[in-house]
Amino acid sequence: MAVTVRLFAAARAAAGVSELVVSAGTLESVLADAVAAGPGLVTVLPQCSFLLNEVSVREKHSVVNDGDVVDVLPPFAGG
Amino acid sequence: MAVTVRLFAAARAAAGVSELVVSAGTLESVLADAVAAGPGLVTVLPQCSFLLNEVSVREKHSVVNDGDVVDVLPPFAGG
Amino acid sequence: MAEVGLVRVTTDVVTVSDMSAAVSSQTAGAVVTFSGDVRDNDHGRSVASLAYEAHPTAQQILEDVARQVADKYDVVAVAVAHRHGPIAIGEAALVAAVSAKHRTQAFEACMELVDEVKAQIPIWKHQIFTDGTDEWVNCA
Amino acid sequence: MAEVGLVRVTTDVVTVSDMSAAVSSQTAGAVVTFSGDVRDNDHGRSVASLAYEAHPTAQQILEDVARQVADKYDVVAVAVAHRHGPIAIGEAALVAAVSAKHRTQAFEACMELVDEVKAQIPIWKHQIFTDGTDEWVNCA
Repeated sequence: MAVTVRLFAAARAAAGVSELVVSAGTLESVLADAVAAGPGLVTVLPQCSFLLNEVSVREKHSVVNDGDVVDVLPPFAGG
Repeated sequence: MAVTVRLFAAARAAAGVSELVVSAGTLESVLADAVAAGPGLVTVLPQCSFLLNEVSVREKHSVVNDGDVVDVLPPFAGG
Repeated sequence: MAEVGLVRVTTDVVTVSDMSAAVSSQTAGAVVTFSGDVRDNDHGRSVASLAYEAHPTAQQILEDVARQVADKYDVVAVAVAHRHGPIAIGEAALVAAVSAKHRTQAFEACMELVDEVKAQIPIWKHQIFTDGTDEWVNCA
Repeated sequence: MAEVGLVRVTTDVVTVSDMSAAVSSQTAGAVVTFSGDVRDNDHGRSVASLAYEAHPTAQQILEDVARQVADKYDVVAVAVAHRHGPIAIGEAALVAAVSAKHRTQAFEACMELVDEVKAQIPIWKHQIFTDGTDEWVNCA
């Protein structure tokens, strides 16, 4: 099971991969694990917003369970 | 020579003709002559603006000479 | 200085595509267009047909208005056309386009272009209603 | 209640003509369109090529934004499309159209539609410059 972290745009470019698999825990622990796996993320993460199973999540202590998907979204630039 | 009065849109419809030829004088006398020739104009004229040789003219006592052209313009409705 | 791309008082069909093409530019990131289309009803009355009549100075005045708007705003190009003669329901009477580096200028300039054309252009609209009556618009 | 005519996040070419057709209506007298086109320069740097990347939720969010604008303004119909994938210089990335009975509502709703799409849609822009460097826009 575990947690899937999907990386988009500048976050993917910084990590060098589009997906990481990390352990369940909190949003904070998931992101820490992601940075450990893709150290380039450290400069991009402070600008990013996050989705938990495609719903916006802001609280770092939000629980992330096995099977959940966390999306890392850099600042949008549509239009 | 004399003065040509060109009637547009609702003014033409009211007079039943698109042009009248009247005597030189002032804008006021020219318009009075136009109403005499096309009585239907009497209801439209108060809403109209006027051009003298294609330049806007507002003063009723402006001199209109032989050879001049006076245009009678009902309210615009472009667009 | 902004370009005045295409300004036309014409009996031909006028389209937003033509205006848009007339203002297109590699430097413009935003294009805003307006189309004022002829409707089949006016103030609740059913319109059978209509026609616009243009004064001989209409082309010159349309050019003056386009120039004024092009000079006032930070835009790349403006274009505008007004049709006269009979127009079928659903077709455009007035079309305009403005290109600019940024969208706010394009929107504002296009709005003002349309407002000023409607206020200044010596053109009249004659509507024939389905009940057989007719009207010169704005003429009580 | 206003209609949401066409809303698309797509890799296909998007055009103002398609959006305009999607909002056309016998009852609408005014149609305003916007086209946001890809430029060959950005902040003075020369752009060689670019591509947009869309999050899987982009289509749903574009639909939500279109619905919000359609409900807020007294308009007849709205349509909007955002392209993703590689886009050639000069082609449109974002196109929108709004039809309304009166032009003020059409202009205001189209402006807000474009503003809200740019603020809310989860899409990213990647530029490659002629000097070989690249940039994810808005990502310092």
